[in-house]
Amino acid sequence: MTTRTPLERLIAMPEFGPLALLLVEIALFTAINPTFLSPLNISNTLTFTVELGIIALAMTLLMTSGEFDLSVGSMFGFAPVLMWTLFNANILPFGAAFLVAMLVAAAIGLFSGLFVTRLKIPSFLVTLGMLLVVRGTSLYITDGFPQRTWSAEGTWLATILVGDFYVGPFRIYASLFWFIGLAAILGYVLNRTKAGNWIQAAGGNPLAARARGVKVGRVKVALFMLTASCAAFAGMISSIRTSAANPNSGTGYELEVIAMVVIGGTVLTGGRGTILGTVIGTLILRVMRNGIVLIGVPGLAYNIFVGAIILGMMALHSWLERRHNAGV
Amino acid sequence: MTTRTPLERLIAMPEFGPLALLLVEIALFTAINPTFLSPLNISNTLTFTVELGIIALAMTLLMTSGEFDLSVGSMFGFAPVLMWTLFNANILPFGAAFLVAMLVAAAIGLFSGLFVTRLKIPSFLVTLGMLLVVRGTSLYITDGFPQRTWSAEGTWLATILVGDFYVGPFRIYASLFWFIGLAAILGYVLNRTKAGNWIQAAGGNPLAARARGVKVGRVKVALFMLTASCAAFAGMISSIRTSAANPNSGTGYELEVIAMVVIGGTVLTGGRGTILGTVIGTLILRVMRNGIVLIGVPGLAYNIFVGAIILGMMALHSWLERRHNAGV
Amino acid sequence: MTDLIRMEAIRKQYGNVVALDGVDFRVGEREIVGLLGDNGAGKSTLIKVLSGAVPITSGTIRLRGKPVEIRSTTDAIACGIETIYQDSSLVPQLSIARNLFLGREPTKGPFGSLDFEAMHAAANGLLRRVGIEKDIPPDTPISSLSGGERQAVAIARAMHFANDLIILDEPTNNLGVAETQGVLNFVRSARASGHSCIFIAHNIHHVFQVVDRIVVMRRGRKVADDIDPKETTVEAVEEIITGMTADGRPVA
Amino acid sequence: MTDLIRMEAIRKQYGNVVALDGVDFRVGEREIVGLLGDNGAGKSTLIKVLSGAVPITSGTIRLRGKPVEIRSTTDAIACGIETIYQDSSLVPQLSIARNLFLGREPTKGPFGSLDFEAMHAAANGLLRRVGIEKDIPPDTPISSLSGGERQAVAIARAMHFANDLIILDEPTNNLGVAETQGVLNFVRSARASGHSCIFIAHNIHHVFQVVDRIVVMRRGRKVADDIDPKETTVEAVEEIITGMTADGRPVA
Amino acid sequence: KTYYWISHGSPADPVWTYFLQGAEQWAQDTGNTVNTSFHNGDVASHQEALRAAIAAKADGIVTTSPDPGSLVEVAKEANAAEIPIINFNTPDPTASFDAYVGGDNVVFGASWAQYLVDNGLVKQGDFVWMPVEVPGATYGVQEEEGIRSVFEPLGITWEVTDATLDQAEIITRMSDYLTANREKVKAIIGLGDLVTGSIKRVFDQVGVKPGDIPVVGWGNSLDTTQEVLEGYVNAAQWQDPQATSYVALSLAAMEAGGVPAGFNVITGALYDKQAAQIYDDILSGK
Ligand SMILES: Nc1ncnc2c1ncn2[C@@H]1O[C@H](COP(=O)(O)OP(=O)(O)OP(=O)(O)O)[C@@H](O)[C@H]1O
Ligand SMILES: Nc1ncnc2c1ncn2[C@@H]1O[C@H](COP(=O)(O)OP(=O)(O)OP(=O)(O)O)[C@@H](O)[C@H]1O
Ligand SMILES: [Mg+2]
Ligand SMILES: [Mg+2]
Repeated sequence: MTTRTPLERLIAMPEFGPLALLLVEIALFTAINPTFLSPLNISNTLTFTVELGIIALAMTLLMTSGEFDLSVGSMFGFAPVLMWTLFNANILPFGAAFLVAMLVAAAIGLFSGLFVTRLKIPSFLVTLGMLLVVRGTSLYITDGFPQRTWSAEGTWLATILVGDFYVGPFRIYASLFWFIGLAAILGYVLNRTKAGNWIQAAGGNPLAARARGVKVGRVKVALFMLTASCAAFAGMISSIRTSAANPNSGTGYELEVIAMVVIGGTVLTGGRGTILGTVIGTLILRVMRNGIVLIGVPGLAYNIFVGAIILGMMALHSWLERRHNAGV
Repeated sequence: MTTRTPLERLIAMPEFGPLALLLVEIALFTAINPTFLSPLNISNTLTFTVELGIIALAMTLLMTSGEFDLSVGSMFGFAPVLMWTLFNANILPFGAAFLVAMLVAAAIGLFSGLFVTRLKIPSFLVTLGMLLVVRGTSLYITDGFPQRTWSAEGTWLATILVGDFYVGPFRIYASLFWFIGLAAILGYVLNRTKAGNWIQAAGGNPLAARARGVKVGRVKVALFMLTASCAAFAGMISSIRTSAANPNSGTGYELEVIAMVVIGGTVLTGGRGTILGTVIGTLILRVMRNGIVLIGVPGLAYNIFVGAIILGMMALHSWLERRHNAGV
Repeated sequence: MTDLIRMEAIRKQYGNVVALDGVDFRVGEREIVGLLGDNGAGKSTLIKVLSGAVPITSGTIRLRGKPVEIRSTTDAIACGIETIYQDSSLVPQLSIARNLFLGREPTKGPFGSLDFEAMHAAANGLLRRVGIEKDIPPDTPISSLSGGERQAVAIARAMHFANDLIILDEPTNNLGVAETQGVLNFVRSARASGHSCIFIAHNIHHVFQVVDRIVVMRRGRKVADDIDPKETTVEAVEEIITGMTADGRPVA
Repeated sequence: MTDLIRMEAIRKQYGNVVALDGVDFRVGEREIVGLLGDNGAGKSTLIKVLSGAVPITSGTIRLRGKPVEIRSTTDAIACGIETIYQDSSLVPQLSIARNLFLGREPTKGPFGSLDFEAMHAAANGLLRRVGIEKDIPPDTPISSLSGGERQAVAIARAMHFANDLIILDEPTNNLGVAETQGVLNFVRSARASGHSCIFIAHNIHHVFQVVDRIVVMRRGRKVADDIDPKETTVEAVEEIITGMTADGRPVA
Repeated sequence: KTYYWISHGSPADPVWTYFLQGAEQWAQDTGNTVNTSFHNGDVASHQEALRAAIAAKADGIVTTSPDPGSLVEVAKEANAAEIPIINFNTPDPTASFDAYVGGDNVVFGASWAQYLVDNGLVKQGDFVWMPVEVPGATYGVQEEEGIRSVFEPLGITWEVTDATLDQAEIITRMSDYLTANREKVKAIIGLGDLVTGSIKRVFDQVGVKPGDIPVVGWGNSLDTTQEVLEGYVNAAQWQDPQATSYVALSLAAMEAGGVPAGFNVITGALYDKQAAQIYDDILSGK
């Protein structure tokens, strides 16, 4: 075994492919429209990116353990609706309403998790059912009306969650720190703790893990709860920031979030996951959407470009992988 | 090994669980609202059911081989748009336009298949990208406008595809026969032919299959083409029947179709598939949607009920399975 | 002295297939029992019952005389039973060190961080103890090991976490000469340090080298027990296994 | 007479790991070659190269003197090479009969229907030929077979589709007494009917019973060739494998 | 010059293609660049697009409002950057837009309900069915508000149901609902173009003759103009979609040229059988 230079080690990392893709993408968009790298645009892109990113981080752990959750999008819409309903109806103060929404989300995650692990129903069906129930509930409790959101600004909770300030020309929201913090914690958990080892084992070979006394079911249930909570959290910060609580928000996020995780290198069938990869995957997808608007693609062709870029990047990725495997 | 009575053999079949669910469901709905079993309602329900069912049948084979296709919904919307555009612009006669749309769909399936098998990119990403490209393309070529569809009625092709007639009080569309025929053929292929053996092996243990000279890649590519073609075919029949060609049709069908296949008993990760199960799964989901409206659930609570019934039925299913395993 | 484990009238059906048909089986304290039998005899099923991997249809299990219910691997571990299965019990994506300590990871620091130094040091020592001479870095994923190297990792794990009862289902499969000696030495030392062991193997020579008592199964039944390897020959046992009585007639 | 297969200077790297380091290897017509070596020696890698499962880094392969490129299993099958891998080469969800005929299914009728009758009849015969005595219905899925029964199915398949060169990677693992004899008999009969064979096993006794020539590998290199089992002892070969020269010093 | 046209609508909703057409025609007529984007009611991505436009120093922005109150901040940012920002299609008086162009959904809703009442098509105690494409979307919610103001005092009840944006699914669900509630439903208000445009197909499938159940609702599609002409639909709402986009962009351009826009432009008309031909001609490009 020869020792490697740092560059070689970088190239050998599984996250190298996605990282290269991200850089290529940024370079391309900047070449076409230099506004792309303006502080305003960077701040703007980051804002929503980190909200989706928070869900993607939790989903990374869940997918590593061999399951996934299709209900995150509807949870993203449901939690803020619940919070604002409780608050607007004067049932609870703001902080308590926030807490209750988080608890309800965790309870729903618990329910999905138990369904999957105890009844042995594929997570596809359980979370698809849950998607419909949760989305339906937000519609039903609001009667379809968006909730009013005027009175959050300035409360200490709102400041902690989405307060914004300027760092030089960059407008930074507090949510960025939540994202970075969560990425650091979950990355640490996945790679360097006992829990992380159990998560990977649960996804890699559940029978073997169980035979070693790993509580595979409990690990998965906990991750379902984490994912649901993170989706609710992301939904609420997004709602406070955009001052909107619409029962429809978050529609379709499930596929986008899973795509972020998979592009980052986490395996769809479990056993291998990377938080760093997910951070990069999240950036790849959101930067792409921002860039497409910025370079002025016609509105109706938007989806064609998003799709074609995903396909193109995956082809590039596969080519990088192959070169890399052949090269060593 | 003791011999079994026919009843025991029926109960031991993997399709018994879904079948029992379907019967329970029908009994419940009929008890609440007897209109449920009226000829008008049965005819209505079957009409759209078989259109989705045609996609689910092809998807069953694809999923048995270990892959899936998220782009079927957008293909369902794209094919009729293409057909009517070619026809309305007087570029091609009706039959030829139909044929061209089928060929284009097959070509797109070929492309997805090659991407998945040659570049080794997960089918989730490839077909998600394809979903966006295909949907975007239908929007782009039509500029978002629905295509006009008035002039199909009465042509021989339209009659073959969606002609309707009455059998007693039942209004039957030709598409029902296409569905039955396809189910018979694909069931035969999957269970009783060499190709079926290859499909199951490709999903069960691709390495072992390849080592035996099974062209795993080619099998999968062929199934991607079949699935795309069936989605296009279903889209075109649906479009002729409803005289509408909206670039938006088919949105979200991918999850519903996969759910039909999974409820029927086909394994999400490949290796085991059942056409009979898919037929039952298709009926379960569509009958449920019809029944919910019929028993008079509040309009906005629709999704709650769909989701809750999916979850409830899965719980019942898991209970049946367990009893069944314990009982023998 | 009560036995460590006593299984009575164990019956296990898979659908219509009777895999175990009223088997009595016991393991004493500090005893190495060899479990032999042809393919499909029910050996793996019997030990899977004991390790909580499959539920029994009927029968009772006693641990040191007290009836116990073993419904899951967690129960088995609580009873002090440690198993190496015939089919893979490793997670291919994880490294050697992570597999070795799976479920019993050493941690350090306030945040429950894995103690990689301790894990890697222990891994190196263990691999050498099983007989692996090559230097394999402990962070190598299992998926890039050879068949025998994988088996060696599984054995090393059982060695390290030696429990009251260690079950080895065909542990010497895939193993080379040195590694096989490593396993046999380990079984001997296990007894010396107070453990019991069930040893399954088709290579009767290996069995004869280490066990105190041989039990033979055939088609889901126990056909011989209390065979002392010191008082019989490999050939005699082979005859029992293949179902030919000493005088050359088929048994069944 | 030219050799059936001649591999020259084969080199295979996995990342930084050199699994094969310039190996020359040949198999004559109607020859049974025993390939021995400790765990991780490179035996499986060598035969995977031959069966198209892994690409080589460098080296040449000749088939009856003509250079061939084996890039995929399809190429290998076209060259007449049939392999039973050490790790599972069966599809667990499929029945025994379907696995036996996978890739070469007999069909009948105008619609290419599988000929289940023929498949089941052949399956029954084959299982008996490998030494399985129990009646296992040929439509039993592989996933409900015992470890040894699975191995027996894999062997039975190789027997049935015997090709120019049959590669067996540790075929006797997991097998009971009768089944092992079935495999050894099969190898002998393969030579009689004109096939060649590469036989890998850690049980040197099995190897000695059937092969014409023994090749020994160690750490990715060939360390001995042309050993005639009739002119040496098991112990002598074991010494070569474990890397101790006859006079007791380590080699490397 | 570069203008941004940002819609919370869905490109799949046919009425939005007419809006888009207006924007494209304006771009052609004036030679300016118009960057268009659709956001499917997703507030976060809508805001992101607006901020991207501000970042790109657009010469002017025209935007719909995805939710009341959701664009207050962004509008201020545009004001601060001195970029003209015109609101169209869905008004939001709480945000500091420079002007509004479009209809008033509350008024539309009220006028449908009033039409049914005035023409004696519904009376006290009746039940009205209101299928909507996207429940919870602002337009439907505001229309329901208007309808409520007329029906509630009269004791007329109603139900909103989810029809989705998918043609085949719309027809299936509406047929199911009508089969189950044929007796109960005294009138239908289609809260969306796809829904109203599917009435003929649904009636044909369930066996309801044109006119048996009175229908009013949105009418910005050829399907609906035809239905009005054939008597399936009694009256339908026209929104002037192309004109709305065109005028909104013109206002933005006017402001960019230094003339402030200090007024709103209200569009829309309810048409019946007599007037339907005009709109049919517009829609078929005659
Ligand atoms: N999951 C299962 N479903 C149905 N039958 C099974 C299952 N597992 C094992 N069997 C059957 O039970 C019998 C005993 O299997 P078992 O694995 O215990 O044998 P074994 O003695 O370990 O054999 P080997 O030496 O080949 O490993 C076999 O006939 C096998 O076919
Ligand atoms: N996919 C892989 N990636 C990296 N290294 C590998 C891979 N496969 C095998 N190796 C390494 O190559 C070497 C040779 O492995 P090989 O499987 O050929 O050994 P073997 O002689 O068959 O051993 P055994 O008798 O244990 O089966 C081993 O050191 C192994 O760790
Ligand atoms: Mg066994
Ligand atoms: Mg090997």
